[in-house]
Formats: sequence, C-alpha cells, structure tokens
Amino acid sequence: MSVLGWIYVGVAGVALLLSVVRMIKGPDVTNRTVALDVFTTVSVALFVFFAMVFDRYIYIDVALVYAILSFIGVLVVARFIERGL
Amino acid sequence: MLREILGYFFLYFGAAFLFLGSYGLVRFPDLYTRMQASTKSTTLGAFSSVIGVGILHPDWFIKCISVAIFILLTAPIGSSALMRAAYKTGVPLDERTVVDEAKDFFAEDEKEEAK
Amino acid sequence: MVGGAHPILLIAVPLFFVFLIVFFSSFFKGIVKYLPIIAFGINLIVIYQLIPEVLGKGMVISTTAGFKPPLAIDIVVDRLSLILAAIGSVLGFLVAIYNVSYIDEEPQERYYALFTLLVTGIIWMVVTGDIFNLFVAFEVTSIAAFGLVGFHRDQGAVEAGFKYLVMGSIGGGMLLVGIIMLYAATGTLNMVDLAQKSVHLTFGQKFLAYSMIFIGLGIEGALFPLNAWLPDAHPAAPSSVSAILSGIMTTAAIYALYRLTNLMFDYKQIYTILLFFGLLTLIFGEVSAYFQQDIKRMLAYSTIGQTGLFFFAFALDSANGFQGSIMQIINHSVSKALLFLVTGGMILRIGSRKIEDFAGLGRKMKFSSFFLAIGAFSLMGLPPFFGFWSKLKIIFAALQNPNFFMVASVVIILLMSVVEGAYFFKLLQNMYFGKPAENLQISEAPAGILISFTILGLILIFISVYPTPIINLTHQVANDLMSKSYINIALRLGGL
Amino acid sequence: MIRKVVYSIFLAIIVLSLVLFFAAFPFGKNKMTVGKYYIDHGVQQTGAANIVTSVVLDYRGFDTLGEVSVLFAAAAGVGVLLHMIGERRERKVKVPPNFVVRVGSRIVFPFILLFGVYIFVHGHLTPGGGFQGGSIIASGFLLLYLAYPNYKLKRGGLAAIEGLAGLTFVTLGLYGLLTPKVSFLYNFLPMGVFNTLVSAGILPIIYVAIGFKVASEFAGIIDDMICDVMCRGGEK
Amino acid sequence: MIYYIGSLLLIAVGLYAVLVKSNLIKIIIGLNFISSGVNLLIISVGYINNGTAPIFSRLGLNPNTMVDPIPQALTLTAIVIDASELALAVAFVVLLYRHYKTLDIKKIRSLKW
Amino acid sequence: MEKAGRLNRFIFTLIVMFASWLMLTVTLRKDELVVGFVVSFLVALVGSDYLSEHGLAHFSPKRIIYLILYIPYYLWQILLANFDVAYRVLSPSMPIKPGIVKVKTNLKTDSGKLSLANSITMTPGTITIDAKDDTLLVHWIYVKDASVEGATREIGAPFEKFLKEIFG
Amino acid sequence: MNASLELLLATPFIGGLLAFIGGKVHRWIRNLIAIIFSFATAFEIIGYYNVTIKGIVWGKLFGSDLILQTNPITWLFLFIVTSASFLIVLFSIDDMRKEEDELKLDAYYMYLLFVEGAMVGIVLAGDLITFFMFWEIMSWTSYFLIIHGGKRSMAAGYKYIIMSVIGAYAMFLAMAMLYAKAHSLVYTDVANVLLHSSPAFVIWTIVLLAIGFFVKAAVMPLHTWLPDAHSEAPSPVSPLLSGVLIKMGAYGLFVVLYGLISVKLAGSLMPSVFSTPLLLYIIQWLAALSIVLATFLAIMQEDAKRLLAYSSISQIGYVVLGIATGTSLGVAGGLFHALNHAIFKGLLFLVVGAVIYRTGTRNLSELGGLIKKMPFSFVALLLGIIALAGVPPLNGFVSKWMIYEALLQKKEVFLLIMAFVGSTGAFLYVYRLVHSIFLGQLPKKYENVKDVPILMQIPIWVLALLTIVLGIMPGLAMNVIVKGMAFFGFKPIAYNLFGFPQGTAMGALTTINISAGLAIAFVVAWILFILFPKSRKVSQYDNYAAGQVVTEDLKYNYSYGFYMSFSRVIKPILKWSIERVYNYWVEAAKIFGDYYMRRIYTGNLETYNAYIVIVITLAAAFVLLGGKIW
Ligand code: NA
Ligand code: NA
Repeated sequence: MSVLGWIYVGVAGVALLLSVVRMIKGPDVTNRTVALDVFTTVSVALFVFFAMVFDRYIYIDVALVYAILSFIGVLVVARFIERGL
Repeated sequence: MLREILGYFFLYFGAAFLFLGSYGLVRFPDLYTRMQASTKSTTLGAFSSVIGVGILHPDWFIKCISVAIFILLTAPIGSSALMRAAYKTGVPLDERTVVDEAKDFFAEDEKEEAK
Repeated sequence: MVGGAHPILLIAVPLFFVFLIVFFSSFFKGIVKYLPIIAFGINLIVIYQLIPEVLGKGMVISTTAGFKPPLAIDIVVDRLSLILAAIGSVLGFLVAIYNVSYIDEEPQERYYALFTLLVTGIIWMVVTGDIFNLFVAFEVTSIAAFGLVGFHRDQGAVEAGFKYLVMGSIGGGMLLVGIIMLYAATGTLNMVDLAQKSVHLTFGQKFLAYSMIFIGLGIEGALFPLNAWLPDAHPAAPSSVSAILSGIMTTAAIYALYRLTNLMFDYKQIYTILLFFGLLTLIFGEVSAYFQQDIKRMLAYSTIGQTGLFFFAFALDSANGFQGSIMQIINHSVSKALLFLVTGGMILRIGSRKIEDFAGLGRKMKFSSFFLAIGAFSLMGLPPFFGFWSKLKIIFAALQNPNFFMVASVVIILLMSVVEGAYFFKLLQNMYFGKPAENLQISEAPAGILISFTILGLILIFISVYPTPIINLTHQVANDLMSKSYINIALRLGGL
Repeated sequence: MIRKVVYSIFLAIIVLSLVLFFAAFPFGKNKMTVGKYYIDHGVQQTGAANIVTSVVLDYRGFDTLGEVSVLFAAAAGVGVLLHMIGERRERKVKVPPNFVVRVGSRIVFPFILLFGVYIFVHGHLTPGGGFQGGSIIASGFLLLYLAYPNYKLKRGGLAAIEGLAGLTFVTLGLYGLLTPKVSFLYNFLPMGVFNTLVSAGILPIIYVAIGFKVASEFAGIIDDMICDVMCRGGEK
Repeated sequence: MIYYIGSLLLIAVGLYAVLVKSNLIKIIIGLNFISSGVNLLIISVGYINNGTAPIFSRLGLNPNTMVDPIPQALTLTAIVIDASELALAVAFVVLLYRHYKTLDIKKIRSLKW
Repeated sequence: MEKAGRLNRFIFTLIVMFASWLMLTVTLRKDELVVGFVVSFLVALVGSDYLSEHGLAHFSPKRIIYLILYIPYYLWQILLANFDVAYRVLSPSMPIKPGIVKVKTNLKTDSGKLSLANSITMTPGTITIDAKDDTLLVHWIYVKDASVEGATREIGAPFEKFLKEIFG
Repeated sequence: MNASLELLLATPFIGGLLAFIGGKVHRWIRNLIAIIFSFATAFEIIGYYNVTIKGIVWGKLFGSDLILQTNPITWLFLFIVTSASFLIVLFSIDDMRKEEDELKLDAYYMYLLFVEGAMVGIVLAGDLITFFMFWEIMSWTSYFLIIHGGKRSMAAGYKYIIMSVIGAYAMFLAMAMLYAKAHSLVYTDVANVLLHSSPAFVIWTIVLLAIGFFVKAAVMPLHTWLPDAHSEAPSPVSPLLSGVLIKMGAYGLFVVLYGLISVKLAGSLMPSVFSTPLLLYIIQWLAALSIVLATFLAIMQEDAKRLLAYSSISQIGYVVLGIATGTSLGVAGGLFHALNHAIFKGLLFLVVGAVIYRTGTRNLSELGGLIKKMPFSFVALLLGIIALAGVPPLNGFVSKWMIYEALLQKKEVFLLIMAFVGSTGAFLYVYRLVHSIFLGQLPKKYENVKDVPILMQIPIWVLALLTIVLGIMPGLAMNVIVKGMAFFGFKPIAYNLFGFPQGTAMGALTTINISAGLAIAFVVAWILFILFPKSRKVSQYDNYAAGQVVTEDLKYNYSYGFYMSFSRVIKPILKWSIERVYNYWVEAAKIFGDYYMRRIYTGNLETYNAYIVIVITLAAAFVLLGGKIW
C-alpha cells in the first residue's frame, strides 16, 4: 500500500474513531445508532478502498452487503425505539 | 495520470468529508444537528470515495457506481427514520432551537395512538 | 466401495423426511405426523442391512462428495456406532409412533420436523467420522433439543429451555475451541487421521484440547457438574422428547467422548480423572433423584446417575469396563426411554407429574404400570433383567484389579444402587398400592402410546432373558476399543 | 465483588493456558495439510473458483447440510416458541412508519431481493453464498415489515419453498449414491468453464437451494419475532 | 499471535458476561462474544502471513500465498450455527419476558433443584 | 401520473431489475444474461407491487430527460450542503439556529414526495423528519424563515420544479 | 428320577406364569395351576433325596459357568422350601378368597410361586452368580408378596426391600472381590482361591456375605425389617417368610462357612475363642443376642403376628448359633432347628392366620375364649407352642438340645445361658398367645365363629403332625443332615431313629448340664413371674371402674398389657431401639443429601455456568502446573 493509501486509511480511521467516541458517549440509543450508522458508512468506504488495494473485486460485494445490512439495521432500530415494531 | 489524479481527488475529497461528518457528530450539541452533519457528510464522503475507487480501477467503475447509488439512495431514508424516532421518544432539542412545529404535526398521530 | 448398505442413508433419509414434513405442512398437514415413522422405519431397514456387514468386516465406511476420508467427511459405522445408531433408530421409530397419539398441541408440523431432526442429529453424532462434522451434528441435536424443550411454552419449559440453551451454547463453543486446537496442531479433521497425526503432541497439549472437547460433550452428556441443565430440561420437554433426550441424546454425547478419548486421548491420567467424573455424576444424580417429587424430574436425575455409572465403567479403561459400559448404555437407553414413554402416557391421563398422584395407577393402567415396573427393575439392576447383567459386568470390571479406591468406588456404586432402589420402589409401591384419588376415572393410555412402549418393553424383556447376543457383541466392541481397531480397519477400508 | 475477581482469575488462567497452547502453533505459519491439497487441487476437482466454496459445498458439503439443518432447527424452534394459540394473528402497529421509510423501503425492496439472489447465484465464484444471499433476501422482507404496519408473510408458501429447497439439497446428495462413485453429495454434473456462472457442477444448484431455504427460514424467523412482539392479542 | 490472544480474550469476556451479568440480553451478548471469539480463533488458525483469500477470481494467482480454506469454511458454518443459536435465544428471552415480566435472570427462578 | 396495471408494473420492474443485474455483474456473458433475466423475472414477480405504482410511465422521454438534468443539480446541491456543514462544523462559533419547520409540496405521487424528501435531506442544512399529505416536516439547522411559506420557498421549491416533471 | 435340576428350577417359575395367565380365564384354573405346580415342585425333589450332583452348567455369563448342584443339605432346604410352599398355596386358596381384586390375586400366586422358584434357585446354585441372581429375585418377588397385605404393609415392604437391597449389595461386593481373584464364582473355584488368600481378604468376604445373609435371616442388628414385614404381610405369606425365607440366610451362611471355607481354614486365619475362630464367635454372640432380645420384644407384643415375627428372630438365632458353633453336633442342631422352626413357626402362623380369617383381627387384646369355637386350631396351636418352647417330646426340643449340647462341649457358658433364657422367655410369649386367643372371655362379636375350612386345616394338620413325628423320630431328619454334612467334611454324629444313642461320651455329660441350665432358666422365669401381678378369677362384670358399673359392652380388657410390669423393666432398655438408630441415620443422611443437593442444583443459571468455568479452569491449571496432580 502506498503512502497515499495510508493517508486515506488514516483519515478514515480517525472518522471511525470519532464515531466510536459518540457511540460511547451516547447519551441515548438514538445517538449511538447515528454513530453506528456513521461507523458503517465509513467502513463501507474503507471496504471498497481495500478491495482496490488488495485487488479483490469481490470485496465490493461484501461492502454492498454491509451497506444493506446497516441500512436495514438503522431502520429496525429507529422503528423499534419509536415502538413501531 | 489524469485518471489517477482525478481518482485520488475523489478519494481524498471523500475522506475529508468522512472526517467532517464524524467530527460534526462529536461536536454538535444535539442529536438533530449531529445528524445534519453526519448524514450529509458521511454519505458524500463514502459516495465520493467509492467513485474514486471506480475511477482508479476502471474495470470496477460500474460496480462502484452501483454501490454509490445505493448509499445515496438509502442514507436519507435511514436518517429520516431515525430522526423521527428520536423526536417521538423525546430526545431533547438543543436550547438554541428557534421553532418546533413538530408538536403540531404529530398531535393528530398521538390522538390516534392514544386510542 | 460400499456394497449394499449406505450408512449415510441413516442421516440422509430422515433429513429428507424433515424437509418433506416442512413441504407438506403447508398444504397436506394431515400426513405430517406419519412421516417420522416412515423415516425411521427406513432407517431400521438400513440398520438391518448394515448389521451383517458391520459385524463381518468390523466397519462400513461411506464417503461423501466422492473423495476419500481425510479430504472429505466420511460416515463410519463400526460395531459401537452401530449399536448406538440402532438404539437411536429404534427409539426414533417407536417414539414416532408414540407421537401420533401423544402430540396434540400446535405447532405440530414443527414439532415433527424438530423431533425427526433431533433423532437424526443423534444418529449423525454417532456415525460421523469427522470431528468438525461431529460438532455440526452436535449442534443439530442441541438446537433441535432447545426448541423441543420449550415446546410447551409454559413458564417452566421456557426457563429450562433457556438454561439449556445458554449452557449448551457455551458447551458448543468450547467443543469448537477444542476441535480448532486439534486442527491447529494437525491440519486435519478426520478422526482417524487426527489420531495418527496427533501422536506428536505433548500430553499437556492434548489434555488441554481434550478438556475443551470434554466440556462441550460433557455438558450434553450430563456429566457432573456440567449437567445442571438436565434436571430442568428433561422434565420440561414433552415425554416423547424426554425419552429421546434421556434415552439416547446424552448417550450420543458420551459416545463421542468415548470415541475421541479412545482414539486420541488414551492416557492413564485422563482415564483416572474420568473415573472421578463418573463417580461424582453417579452420586449427585442418584441422591438428587431420591428427593424428587416430580416423576419426570426424578427420572431425569436418574439419567444423570446412570450416565455416571456407565461413564465410570468406561473410565476403567479395560475391556471388561468398556463392555460393562456399553451394556449399561443399552440398558439405560431402553429402560429409561421406556419409563419416560410410560410415564408420559400416565401424565397424559392424570394430568400431573407428582409422584403422589400416581397412587393407584397400577390398577387403572395395568399395561403401563407393568412396563413401568419392568423398566424400573432393569434400571435398578435387579435380576433377571438386563440391567442386572450390565451392573454385574461393571462391578466385576471395577474390581478386576482391586485396590482401595476401586473397592470404595464399588461401594459407592452399590450404595447408589440402594438409593436407586429406594426411589424406584417408592414409586412402584405408590403406583401399585397407593390409595388413588377420589373417584379416579381413567383409562389405559391411547393406542399409539401403548403400542410404542409395549414394543420397547418387549425388547427389554427379550434382551433380559436372552442377553447372550448383546453380551457377545459388546464383548467384541470392547475388544475393538482396546485394540483401537477403528483406526486399523478405517485405514484398510478407507485408504486414507 | 470477590466473585468477579475470582472469575477473572479463573478466566485469566484459562486464557493463559490456551495462549500457551497456541504459542506452539504460531500464528501466520503455514499449518496446512489437507487445506493445501484443497488449494492445489480444488479448482480442478470441484471447478469452483472460490476454494472456500469448494470446501463448503463439496469436500465438506456434508457439514453444510448440517448447517442447513441447524438453521432449520432454529427457525422451527423459534416458530415453536413464539407460536400463538389462536390462529388468526392480527398485526397491529401503534406507531405507523414515517412516510420516508414507508415509501423508501418499498422501493429498495426489489433491489435487495435482486442483490440477494445475485449473491447466492454467484456463491461459487465469490465469498458470498447461499447463507449470505438468503439472509439478504430475508432482510428485504424485514423492510416490508418496517414499511407496512399490517404486513404479514404468507407462511404456507414460505414453508413449501423451504421444504422444496431442502429436498433439492438432500436429493442432489442422494443422487450421488446412484453414480458410479457411490458417494453422497458427489458432484456428478460437468465442471463447466472455470470462473463462470455455469461451472462447478452441482455447487451452484446447492447454493441456490440453500439461498431459497435460508431466505425463507430467516423470513420466517423475522415473521415470528415481529408478530410475537407486536401481536399482543394472542398471549397464552 | 495477537489474534489468538484477542480471540481468546473475546471468549473470556463472553464467559465473564455469562457468569456475572444478570440481564438476559447481556447473557446473550456474552454468548455472542464467545462465538465471535471462537470464529476469530478459527480464522487465525488458518491464516498465513501475507496470505490472501483462497479464491481464484482470475487465473494465475499464487496458490502458495493463499490462506487455509478449511478454517474459512468452518467459520462460515460456525457463524450460521451461532446465528441460529442467537435467534433461538432471542425467542426464549421474548417468552421469558412474557412469563416473568423481567429480564433479570435472578428473578427467573421457578425451577429449583 | 396514473396508476399502472399489473403487467405494466411487472415489465417495468423486470426492466429495472435486469438493468440492475447488469450493473452488478458488469458483464455481457450469455450465461449471466440468461440467469439475470430469470432472476429479474422472479424478483419482478415478487417485487413489482412495491417498486412503483406507475410502472412504465416512468420511462417517458420527458421524465428521463428531466431526471438526467436533475442528477447534476442534485449532486451540486449535495456538494453545497456539505460545504455548508463543513463551515458550521469547523467554524469555532458554531453558527447554528436549529428548528423544525413545515414545508408544503405540490407533488402528488409517493415517489415524487420521497424524492423531494430525500433531496431535502441531502441538501444544505435540512433533514426531512416525516411527511403527511402535502406537508413535510423538516429539521433545519439554520432557520431563515420559520413560516410555512418561507420554509417552502427556501427548502422545497428549488427541487420541486424538477421533481414535478419527473414524477408529476 | 431323571428330571434335570433345570426342570426343578423352572417348574415354579413356569407355574407362576401359567397361574397368572390362567387367572385371566378363571380363578379356579389359576388356583388349580398353583396347587399343581407347587405340588409338582415338591414332588420332583423326591428324586433327589440323598443324591449328590456336582454341577450342571445351565448357562454362561461373561465366560464363566452358571452351575446348579445338589446334595443332601440342599435337599433338606429344598424340602423345607417346596413342601412349605405347597402347604401355603393350599392355605391361600381359601384364605385369600376374601381379596376381591382378581388381578391382585393372580399376581399373588405368581409371586408366591416365583418366590418358591427363587428359593429353589438359591438352594440349587452351584456358583455365586446364580446364587445372587436368585437371591435378588427372591428379594423383589417376596417384596411384592409382602405389600399385598394392604396399606400398612407398604411401609413394611419398603423397609424390607431397602434392607434386602443393602444386604444383597454387601454380598455383591464380596462376590465381585472374589470374582476379581478367582475369575470364576463356582463354589469350588472360590473355595480354592480362598484357601490361598490373605486373612484380611477372607474375613472381608465372610463379613460382607454375612451381612447379606443376616439381613435376610434377620439376625440382630439387621432384623428391623422383619417384625413389620412379617406381621403386615398377608396371613399365608407370613409363614413363608418366617418359616422358609429367612432360612435362606442360614443356608447361605452355612454354604459360605462350610462350603467356601472350612472351619480349619478359618481357624488358621484368625485367633480363636473357646476353640472357635473369632469371626464365628462374634456370629455366635450376634445370634445369642438375637435370641434374647427378640424374646423380650416378643413378650411385649399386642399383635399376634408381630409376636410370632419377633419369635422368628429369636428362633433363627438358634439356627445361626448352631451353625456358627462349627462342630458337627452344633451345625447339625442348627440345620435341624431350621427345619423344625419352619414346621412349628409355619404352624403357628397358619393357626393365627386361621384366627384372623375368622375374627378379622390379630390384636391379642381383642381376642379371647375361642377355645370352644375353634378347638382344632387350639390344639394345633398348643402343639406349635410346645415345639417352639423346646419342650419334649416335640421337635423343637431335639434341635435345641443338640445346640445346647454343642455349646456345652465348647464350654461356652454365657451363650448357653442366653440360649436358655431365650427358651424360657418363649414360654412366656407363647403362653400369652394361648391365653389371649383361646382362653379367657369370649367377646360377644365372636360368638358365631367356627373353625376354618378344610383346605386351610390340611396344612395346619400336616405341620402339627410333623412336629410330633420329628420330635419322636429325629433320626428321619438326621439321616439327611448327617449325610449332607459329610459332604461338607463334617465328622458323622451317632444317631438312631429315636434320638441319640445313650452311652456316647457326651450323653452323660449333657443330662447334668441340661438340668443345671434348666434350673437357671426356671430361676429367671420365677423372677419374672414375681414381677407381674397374679391373676385372679373374676367374673366379667365384677369390676369397679372409676365409680362406674361395668356393663357388658364395656369389657374390662384383661388381655391388654399382659406382661405390663415386665415391660416396665424392659422398656427403658429398649428405648435404645436399633431401629431408631437406623432411622436417625437415614434421616440424617436425607437431610444432609437434601441440603447439599439443593446447594449444587440451585436452579441458578449463573451458578451452573460457574461450574463449567471452574471445570475448564481446573483443566487449565492442571496443564499449567505441568499436568501432574499426584
Ligand atoms: Na456456538
Ligand atoms: Na461462496
């Protein structure tokens, strides 16, 4: 992985870290869910990036799966906390 | 060469907004404003990153576009759901909030729910 | 490679029927309850075909995916697994008949599917030749059992099911850790291959891996102190399921322990430790059983005690011990299943599981009571029932090289037999001569129940009065275990 | 408190001993025996580009049959546990979904379905497979529950699909016994062109079966769970 | 090595949760920690340094750098099994809650000895 | 746009799905196409009720042209939105004046309203919370005009002119 | 006769099954089958009179042979078992008729014949496995017989079966240890091995086996099941238990002491007391204690069957005492007394059974004056108690005399005195029986009572006759006993048909000593007699009861507390009831078990999980410490 690649990973890593901070701080489920959403979105981006770095096309599918699951996950949580499930 | 520059531009542009989104997530005072930051910025960040990868790896371009579209399509749905859930469960608005028409908006719902 | 009989059918056929049940459940629900009978009926035919071959060659191997064993999973039926697979199929078949009269609660199609799956998983555990496949079979069995334990959905069933699930899951996890440790050390998962490649491991390494496997199988196999889920779970389940759980499921886990211990962990120290587990299991099971007011709970604790007994016999690490252990397994499987089936019918009629409510049933349900007495006698090891022969063998085996510890163990075993007598006679006495509740109007159990436990009872009587074939067979099995012929024959037949 | 400390010490002992065990088989070092054979011969023998798939479906296909059974058992178990007395269950949601969710989920649903199928159809070529694809499809159905306050799956059809898929798997396996190899789950179909959709013999068929099976099972689980949480009417 | 330690610690944390937590949900999470730890352990066992996934997505990939496919396959199986257990556990918790109106395991004690 | 018949919707879904399949597989190999068609067909069988009520009407040239025009505009708005966020996040004084306002819309179709809602969410300082009939509830990070008319003008109007053509 | 031993063994079992099945057809078919088969068994043994068959292999188990054998001693016990069983079947036909539940009756006859078969098996056994197998079968089949007696018999049966099981397992343990050494349990092999075993091993073997036999034989302190079981059992079963079943313990003891080890061997292994090996001496003392204590207890009973049950403990004491002397005469006396006891105790139980059959009670204080109503029974009872008390010329005298004689020869005075005291005490309790049942006032409700049906009388008369025949002609029995004992290596005793020829060296000695002994006994009896108030002849209504005129319906119950003053002396001692000690320990064990089991199986998931973790931790620690625990 090139320096350029490392920079990207570094910045995205900081983003991940910040979302974890919010996840820990909360202070409630919604805040944590938002943080989780951010976390997964950043992860999806990282997945795709790693697919490129490792030259594994198939990781993109993994990223897509991840995106789908996180999307549905957020919806489930949202509906759950507003007592819609 | 141009392709690579363009690709890395998108990539870093994305990275920057990924960072901004999560920074806003930490910095903003209430959930609603945090979501303002996170929804837009992270989505754009991821979108841009994925497109960047597509540009750097032209064989994958279409695939990357698929992923990007999916992100763009679904992110606002999630945010919207989450924000309403937050409001309904009484997550507080920041004190700087100037107007809240939601009470009025949800009043009818609550009447129905009370039944 | 295989002539007439395909051991894999023992698993594939019931699985086929599981999915057939699901398929039919949506539009032809009436047929669903009969499918398990057909499935295990076919299994019995397969077993029947396998018997001459297994007894002749010592083993039948069935490959999967067209590859030879270390590359692909193989199904291995030797004499020992044949015995257990046969018990599983017989019990599966009889309990399937039992179900027809017994199960009237919804959701029936799921019950039948899970039941079939449970028995299949048990047979699967017994015949697989691959250690990870063993784990999978273990999980098939446990997960089917979790659901079945909770089948009644009442407070007790749910609590019991949850406890079982938590402990079973921990056990599954530990079992998998142990398997992975072995894999990390050898790079293979086939049991025979493992046995050969693991020789270079140190005792400590093997022991640690063994411990993890032991935890997993010990939880399922009801060894003290890992068995605490059992007295809750077995009574909570429908009696048909209890019969399977007590009759063969714990035994299947113990079988797996036997197999692995014998193949890979054949150390004196390990056997010595196992002796203690056997004894403790025996003591805690039998003593606890004595105090129970709930008949199914009593039988469940008794299962623990019996498990302790045959596990102890196995841990003697001698041909006689192995033989006694396997004989006792046979005795326990048949007798305990019989007891659960009979009491299930009785509970169905009187609507209570309290032993005191069984008063006077001896007259109202003559057949049931008769077979209950037979089962209890065999479990107690009273002559001329089969349990006597097996207990005799175990005691003789234990005192083969008498030392203080062995004599003490035998004294404990005999004391526990007294305790066993104490609670079983209490039950029998109450049942036959207790004063029944005011105008107790009940009839004999329904046909399906009656047929199934009568057949099982007749089997028990038959092996009691004519134990010679089983004694000979178990003798051979013990020799197989002593000489580790599993490896040799598998190498010869499977061409590893 | 003492309890917690003691447990921690116990767990430390356990972890320590296991670490020492694994230290003897160092991380990252090649420990393969059978695995090496798969890598070297898997493509040629099974025709699957993804060696993991060739292991999962071919060499250790029997495990996968077990895995399918386990998942089935769990689904049936959930069905047993959450079964309601009284057949007609009316799903009543107190808070209807928000407009965006309602419409958005609906629109996303077919795409997710498509993607799920895509995953398991390409299972023998990619890391995906029947389980992944199936769960994605099931999550698509979850979206419908989110979108419609009174959505209810048709369980009968689901069970038929589930049963058929399982039967397909077992029947394919049993057919192997009729081939000259006389082996369960023998891959009797031609290998096809490497790394294309139609390759690896029966593996893609199995994956499709698993995909349908898993989808219907997970969907069933979701249905049971959601209806149990929401249909408070039918309590025992 | 760190993966080994990490996965073993995950297992330990799971066991700890199962031992001391009284909330049913936390117990289930503990179980999940155990399974995740085990799965990570399996993967770690099969990993080889600088290894790649054993997928011949195009011809000419070096088979010698590929990680052991067996643990990967085992993990896939194990994950599904874990998911199954999780589903059942959740169903049990739902029912337990319905019967006892609590998620505290210490209050769920109708079955005594 | 009026509601379309079953077949109409089915064909529409089939086409969209097949197109998506192409995007996923990124190949024109015959086997992939055949399988893709079968899969799309199956998905369309299940999913045509959900994707859109209007079916092939979406494919009218005018709508497509507007859609194509809309995309860059939308992306541009997203970009603006993000610079807006960046400004508010990074600015030490944190210039926010949040509020929840109502926005009226003339759009009639669900998909139209959804597009509007999503567009609002993705663009400067606003997130749609909910929608009912012709009213959208929007969280605004810097409320310029709290009245319904003002908010509609500020937030909804720029998109509506496109969306009216695409979904109207 | 050429009938094989297997057939002899199988006959009662087949009969039992057929009776059960026949009962489904008609109760008379069942009764007929029971009679025929029990008679057939008794008839078959004629062929084995004075026959010795070394061993017939009837089966194989785990590579060792299962053997049947017979010899004159065997024959003696076979005779006791089969003839008693036949008589009891006869007696049952009418006695059990009042039972309305036909199924219960079917089962009754089945179990009766099974018990007989099991005892035949025990006696015929030529190896310990066979012995033990039939021993266990005897235990549970007789258990089912006992609990036929109704509600109260359940507790008794329970106690019986539990103690039996304990005893059996003690035997089992000894057997298993022998098997470990000998790899065979055939008597001859076992005897060979014991010959070369360490003293400790032999002693353990004997002790463990003896525990098993003593439980069955109800030798103190293992007797506590007997009074309840024998008294609560149905009338025909009581004589089977008391007369026959407990003899199996004596038989077992005999086989072990003289079949598996010889007195010489025993003497070489341990110190001797009064030229008796210590172990045997201890057994003698236990037997003697049984004689005395059980006698005292019998005296205090209010219940006729209970009284007889305690008497059985006392009488089996003589049998064991005799067998344990180790001398030809003593052992012969013991064996002879076993036979005699079977006869007179069977007789007594049957008579009491007959009384119960007519009156419906066995409470002595409720009975009385039946002498006119049931004269035959009275005479039979009289014969029985004379025999029991060891008074010449009935059979009890001869065997007791032999035992006294043997003790005298060994100069064991204490034991002799205790044996005398037992005999004297026996006078007291048997007199009580006669008095309370047949003498005194006849309660009004029994005015219509008459003697029992003929089918019930036949067994009674057969037994009564035997008491006389064997009393006058002991040589009939001695013929078998002496021949049999020779088989076990005993020196022959001189005897003739009418007794023991005068002029032998011991003859002269005995007379004096017996007289002395009897004198001592009479002194004891006299002291006891002083202690209880003299009876006065009073009219039934000539009473003064708290100022009330006693009316006819308020009968002054003279029978109650017959030996009241005696009881007052003895009761404090008996507070130390062995049973209470047992109960105490059983309760303690129960509480202990309950307490600890509850703490193990708490029902708490977290505890259970902790067990799992603890086991893993132990394993891990074991490995970390180098895999060594010892
Ligand atoms: Na697991
Ligand atoms: Na795959």
